[in-house]
Amino acid sequence: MRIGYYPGCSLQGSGKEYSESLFAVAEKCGIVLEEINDWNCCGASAAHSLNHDLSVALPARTLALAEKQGLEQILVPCAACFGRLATAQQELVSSEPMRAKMSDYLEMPVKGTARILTVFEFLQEHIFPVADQYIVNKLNHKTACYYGCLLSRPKDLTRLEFPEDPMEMDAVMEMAGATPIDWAFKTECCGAGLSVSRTDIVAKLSAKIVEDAVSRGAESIVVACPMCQMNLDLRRKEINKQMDKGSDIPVMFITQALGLSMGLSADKLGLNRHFVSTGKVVSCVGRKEV
Amino acid sequence: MARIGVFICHCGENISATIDVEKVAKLAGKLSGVAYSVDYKYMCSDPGQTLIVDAIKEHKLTGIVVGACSPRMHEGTFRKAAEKAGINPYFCEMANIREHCSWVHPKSDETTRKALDIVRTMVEKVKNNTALFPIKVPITKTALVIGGGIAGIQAALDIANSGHQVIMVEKTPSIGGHMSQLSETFPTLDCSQCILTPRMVEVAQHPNITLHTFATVESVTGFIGNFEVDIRLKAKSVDFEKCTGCGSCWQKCPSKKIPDEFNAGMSFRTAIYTPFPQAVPNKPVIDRANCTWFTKGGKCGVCAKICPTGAIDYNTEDTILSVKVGSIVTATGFDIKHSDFFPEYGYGKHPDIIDGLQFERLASASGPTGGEIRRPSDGKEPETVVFLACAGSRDKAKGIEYCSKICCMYTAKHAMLYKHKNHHGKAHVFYMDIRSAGKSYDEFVRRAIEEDDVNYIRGRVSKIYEKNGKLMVVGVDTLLGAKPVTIEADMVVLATAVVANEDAESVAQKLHISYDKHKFFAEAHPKLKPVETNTAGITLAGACQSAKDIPETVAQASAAAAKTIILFSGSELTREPVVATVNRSAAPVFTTCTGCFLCQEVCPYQAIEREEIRDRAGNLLMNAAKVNAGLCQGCGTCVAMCRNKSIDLQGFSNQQMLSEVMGLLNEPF
Amino acid sequence: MAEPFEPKIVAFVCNWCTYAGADLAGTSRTKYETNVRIIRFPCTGRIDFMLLIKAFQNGADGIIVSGCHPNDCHYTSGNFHARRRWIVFKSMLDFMGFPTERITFSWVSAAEGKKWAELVNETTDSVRALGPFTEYKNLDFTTFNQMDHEAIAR
Amino acid sequence: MENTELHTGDKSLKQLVEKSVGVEIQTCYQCGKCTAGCPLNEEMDLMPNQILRMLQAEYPGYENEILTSTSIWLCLACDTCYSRCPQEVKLPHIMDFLRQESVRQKLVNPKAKNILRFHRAFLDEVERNGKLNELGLTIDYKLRSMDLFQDLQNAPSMLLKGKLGLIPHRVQNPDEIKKLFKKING
Amino acid sequence: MQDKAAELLKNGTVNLLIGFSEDLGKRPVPCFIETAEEANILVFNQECKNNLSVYLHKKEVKDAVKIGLVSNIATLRSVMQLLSENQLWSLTITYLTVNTAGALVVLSSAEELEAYVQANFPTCRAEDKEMLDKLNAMTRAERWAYWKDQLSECVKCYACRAVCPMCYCTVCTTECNQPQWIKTSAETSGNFEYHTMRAMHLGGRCINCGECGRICPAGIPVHLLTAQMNLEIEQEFGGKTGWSLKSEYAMNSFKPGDKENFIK
Repeated sequence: MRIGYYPGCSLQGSGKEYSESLFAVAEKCGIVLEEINDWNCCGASAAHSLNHDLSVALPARTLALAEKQGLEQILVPCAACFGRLATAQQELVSSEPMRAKMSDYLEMPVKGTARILTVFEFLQEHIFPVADQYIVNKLNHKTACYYGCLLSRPKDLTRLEFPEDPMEMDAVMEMAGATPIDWAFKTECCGAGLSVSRTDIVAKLSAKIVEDAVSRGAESIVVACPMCQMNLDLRRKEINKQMDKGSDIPVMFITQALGLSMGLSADKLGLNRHFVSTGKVVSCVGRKEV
Repeated sequence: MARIGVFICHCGENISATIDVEKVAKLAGKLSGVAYSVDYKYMCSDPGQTLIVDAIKEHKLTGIVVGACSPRMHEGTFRKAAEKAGINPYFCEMANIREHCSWVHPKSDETTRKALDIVRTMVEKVKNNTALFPIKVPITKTALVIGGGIAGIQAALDIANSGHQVIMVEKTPSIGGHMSQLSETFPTLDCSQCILTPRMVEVAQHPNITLHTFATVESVTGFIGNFEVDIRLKAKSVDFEKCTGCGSCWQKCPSKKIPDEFNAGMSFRTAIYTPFPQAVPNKPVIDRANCTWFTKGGKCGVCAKICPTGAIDYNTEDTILSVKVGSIVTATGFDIKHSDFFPEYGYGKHPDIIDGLQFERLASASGPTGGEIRRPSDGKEPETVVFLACAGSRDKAKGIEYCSKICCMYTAKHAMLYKHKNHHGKAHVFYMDIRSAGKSYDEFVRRAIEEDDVNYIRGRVSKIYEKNGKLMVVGVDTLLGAKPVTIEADMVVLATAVVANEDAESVAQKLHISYDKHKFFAEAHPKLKPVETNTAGITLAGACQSAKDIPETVAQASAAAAKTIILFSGSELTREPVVATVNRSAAPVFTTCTGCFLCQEVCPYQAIEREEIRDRAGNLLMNAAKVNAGLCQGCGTCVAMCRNKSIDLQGFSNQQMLSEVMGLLNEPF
Repeated sequence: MAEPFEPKIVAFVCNWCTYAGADLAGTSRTKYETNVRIIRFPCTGRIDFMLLIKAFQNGADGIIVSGCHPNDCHYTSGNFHARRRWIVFKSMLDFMGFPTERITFSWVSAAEGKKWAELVNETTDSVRALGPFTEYKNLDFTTFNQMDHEAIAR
Repeated sequence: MENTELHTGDKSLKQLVEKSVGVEIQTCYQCGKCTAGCPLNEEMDLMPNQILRMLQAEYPGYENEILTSTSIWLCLACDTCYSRCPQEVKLPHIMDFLRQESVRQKLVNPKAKNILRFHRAFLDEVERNGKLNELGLTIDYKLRSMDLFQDLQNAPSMLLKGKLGLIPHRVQNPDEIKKLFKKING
Repeated sequence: MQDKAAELLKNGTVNLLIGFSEDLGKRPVPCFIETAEEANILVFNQECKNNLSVYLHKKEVKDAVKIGLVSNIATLRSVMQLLSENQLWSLTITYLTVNTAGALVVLSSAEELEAYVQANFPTCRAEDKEMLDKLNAMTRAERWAYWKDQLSECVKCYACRAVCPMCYCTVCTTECNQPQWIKTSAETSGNFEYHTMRAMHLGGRCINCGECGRICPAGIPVHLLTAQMNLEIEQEFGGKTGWSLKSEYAMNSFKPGDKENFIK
């Protein structure tokens, strides 16, 4: 079964290492991802904040292209992009007028029937079955799996069994030999939407998250959203100002962690692109049990 | 040849003001089959009725039509009059020329003409009336009470004390229900068990009550006054005849780590057990699912060895007991949601987030902590306790839109009990509205707030999470301009929603009673028949119908008992003869019913049965529908369904209805 | 026509809701048109479609069928069965070319005296507007071509 | 939801919301759970449940107060409120609509201007290339917000770490996107 | 088929076999066979349109108890419907039919029957569909005129009823005279009454074999009435007639959500 791939803008920029590690892992497991030809930006929070139709039209174009390409399932790793595509899809599927309107805007037919995979579903269905034969290292350390908003809510889009206490990433990390901790801010919002315009707020929100993770003994934070990653990583200076004592806890993408456990090089996984060094985690490979 | 009498009433001015009653009476007299016609000022008055009685006798009338008010008003009155005159009361029909004519139309020929039409219509009907006789149904004067909670106990005692036999079925090993789990009761704070246990004992010792614990209802057939019930007596593995309840068996039983239902899972019990010390009967049963003997195939057997009277018998099996009863009181009670029902409160993973029943056990002297409020996780005395009202109730998103009714009161009680036991502790209550409409209920809540200094915060809680041993309760105070508040608590008590028992649906289906979308049993009428169900002879008591507190439950239980006692007051049960019948005739036809039984589906009362018609040799000749007059309520839906008119409805027969239509539309003059 | 046409309308109603509703209209002295005659059934479930045909055959110009609102049926489900019956009956008549607007279906509860009065007035007006129900009578008396012209003209 | 065709006319803000977002404002029973859980409740000038209450009450002046609030701009659409709301009120969608309405009626709160600027910069960048280029966006935004130094310290290191591409990504035919924007913005 | 029939009759699986034979006019006509020897007169081809299940109600047939029934798919469907209506309980029936591949199929139990029917379920007959569309396209007045024209020809010979396997009532409404529901005289209004009644009683039960229309001496397409009913009922409430062994009769069931846009 072909798997379509929608990188989204961040995965070509600030979130490069996410796509790098994703592809590295996929390749390792012999899985091919087909990028959607000429995809465009999903519009992110800007579009739905300012213009509803636009917030549907932008994802609709990408979905239309995917349909043209004959893709029946699309992996959308970026949480924000996923949110937008899934929301748009919901509107397209539920409303004939909306479909008509969009087809007219885009000057091409759009049904919005393709299945949109979260990174979790991708890992669950395509990596899990084959993973253990590739996993060579145990990432012996305590890790806090951070899901954020858009991968947990609303549950009719994200299809999580426990939206208030998801376990999908925890399972992956356990497979990678790490020890996921039980903590309270798994699904709290980091404020990414205001990352640039109200950095002060973002710092406050993110600080709470980092603080809770650290206070519970986590040695790394694992994420699946480029926004979350950028906030917790790039904004660490501001974040540390908000905490009594700062922290240098690294923030990795789930795919990077998985890659490490599969013995892929830090380079290949883009672990050097981080602002907060990921050395600690890399070094805990093969460390004895915690 | 029919001789019909027509009696037109003026009803003072009420009818005669707009209708020319003399004319109506005069013209009615000309109708074919009408032997006598007259108008009079007040037909329902004594002279009026005498007038009718005399006329019937004098003119040998075979039927009468009273042109007056609505049959819903005086049909009974005039049917009695007819009976008094010696004709079958069902030969009397009312022509409603007041509510449906004189009161709604101006004085005019049209109005008079309409009045005449109405009268003529009824004349045509009554010509086709037949003599009907009230249906007598014998009554088995034994009541079945399903459920041994306070509702069942109250109903059983009331019925038994009226001198009738009662069979009580309780699915757990002891009666007492949820009330036996409670510590104190609002609004008086008297100890629950102190007031309940005497009643439990009374039930056990009452000569008119047969108690079956550890038993369930298997099937119910029959109808009011004549139910046949199969009761499944679950295998107790203990011979109650021999057992003295000495208790050595459960002291010695090695499997001791079974979560204790009675203590809401906050302590452990053994595999052979009585639910609680004051259990009735106070004799143990073996919980086979958790007993080594049954799980590990014949290993252990300690209880059998230890038992001084040799009462243990591992080989007993479930048995079915068939009983005949005349009425059934359904008192199967309720359940509550547990903390794992709440994602935002941690899916129940925090031991110190507990539900109301668990708090009751903590506060109860017979509970796991001997009545001291200690938190389950580490046994410490909580310094700050947060109580959440409306936990799951009034929550459409969680599928429970309704108010659970008792939470406001027991939350106030809980806060109070906590403050009384931990004087220095702080109690907060998050609530949406305080619903304390009951005798000295609101005073009770005020007492919690004013005397016991409980902090009531109006707002819901969005999230609870654990942080360095504290529970962070993230809520809001909407009375402070929606101020977000986070309280660091040591324990959180959720006043979780009251819900129907998980087996409610199957119970309802066994009893053929209807239930709402939340699986609470449905009353026959929300206002005027709050105790009856749609199935005659089956009544409801307590929280199986809707969330109720103890006083309400007891009141309804007594009401259900009263309904039963009323039913048992006569030797037979008399019912309106307005019921469906399937025609029968002599061999070889027997009936025109073709036995397609498509009518069975439409009957809301399962009143249509299959009759096998056989010849002398016993060979099956045909299957035909047969109406059980005991169950039929006379809606007639089957009649309209029947393709070849083999079913008919007494009092509203095809002949009668068609004659009405014909009579109405064909004006003789 | 010299005087305005006054239609004959027969109302088939259930005893528990609509009949009681009509009683209420009476006790509250709500005035309405005189054209409707009520026939009382225990339940809408009891109303045989044949009776409706018979009524038209015997000169009714319009018919009202009314009972308890859904879920209010005194017998829990009689009105639900009736509803199905009417759905099918109505489309049946329609397929045969029968002017179904001469039948008005309604739910009138025991509390809706006012609704009953309005229902009667509305129905009377609409049937009055439709004119006398000649088609059925014509079945036996006029010749086809005549009939066709009339029909198509209408 | 087809708010682009919306004309205020004599409709109240409440009616507009209900029509365009398709939610029943009256279903909110003011339990405040949305506010309790909102990650930004400390920053907001009007609490989520207050906004709903004001919509319900429709007292004169409230519509302005809502549309000039900063709350509607601070909402991150993180869906915490909606996912926990006992009455299933789609607050985030309502917020979206209120933002758009506030722009339409030119009532945007000065304190929120930067947020609006950022959104605008973002969309312009998308309109230009069909894809977003963070460098372009950052510069564009800086120029609009005139807050030139915030964040700039990060840019070089981001470049170093290859997180900011200098050559902008584009869709094959940017005009196609421009056309789409034109159509929608009319 | 002849051999199989002979075998069944010989080994006593079947006492009476209802099938087709060719009359002199070379048209297949129903025939009743009691001995293996006669089996050679059996034929089965496209022309065998009759719905033989109607004979299952006849006393003589009932007395034979073990019946062999040569069936086209319509016949099988009506048997299904009859079973779901608790009829034919006294009979054990063996069904002989020919599948689309042209091979002989023998069904000896209700379950086999159900499986076969559901596997070979027919769609609404094309010619009927065509006529229905034509009628539904007309204005209502035109339809009224059409049916009036047609029904005025009806002489109340009740052939439509006699040939219908679903009309198994021992006493039909038309014979009910206490009260007299249906005008006995063959006036058009009475005919209208009769056919409305019949359509209402068969709607949701009729299996569209079209026998009633085929048999009508006046050539009235009465089968269209029930065909239309079935279409409406299927759309509105789902369920197919003659599909399942358990009753799925639309008219004795309901859904709280049934449409009521026509109710004030």
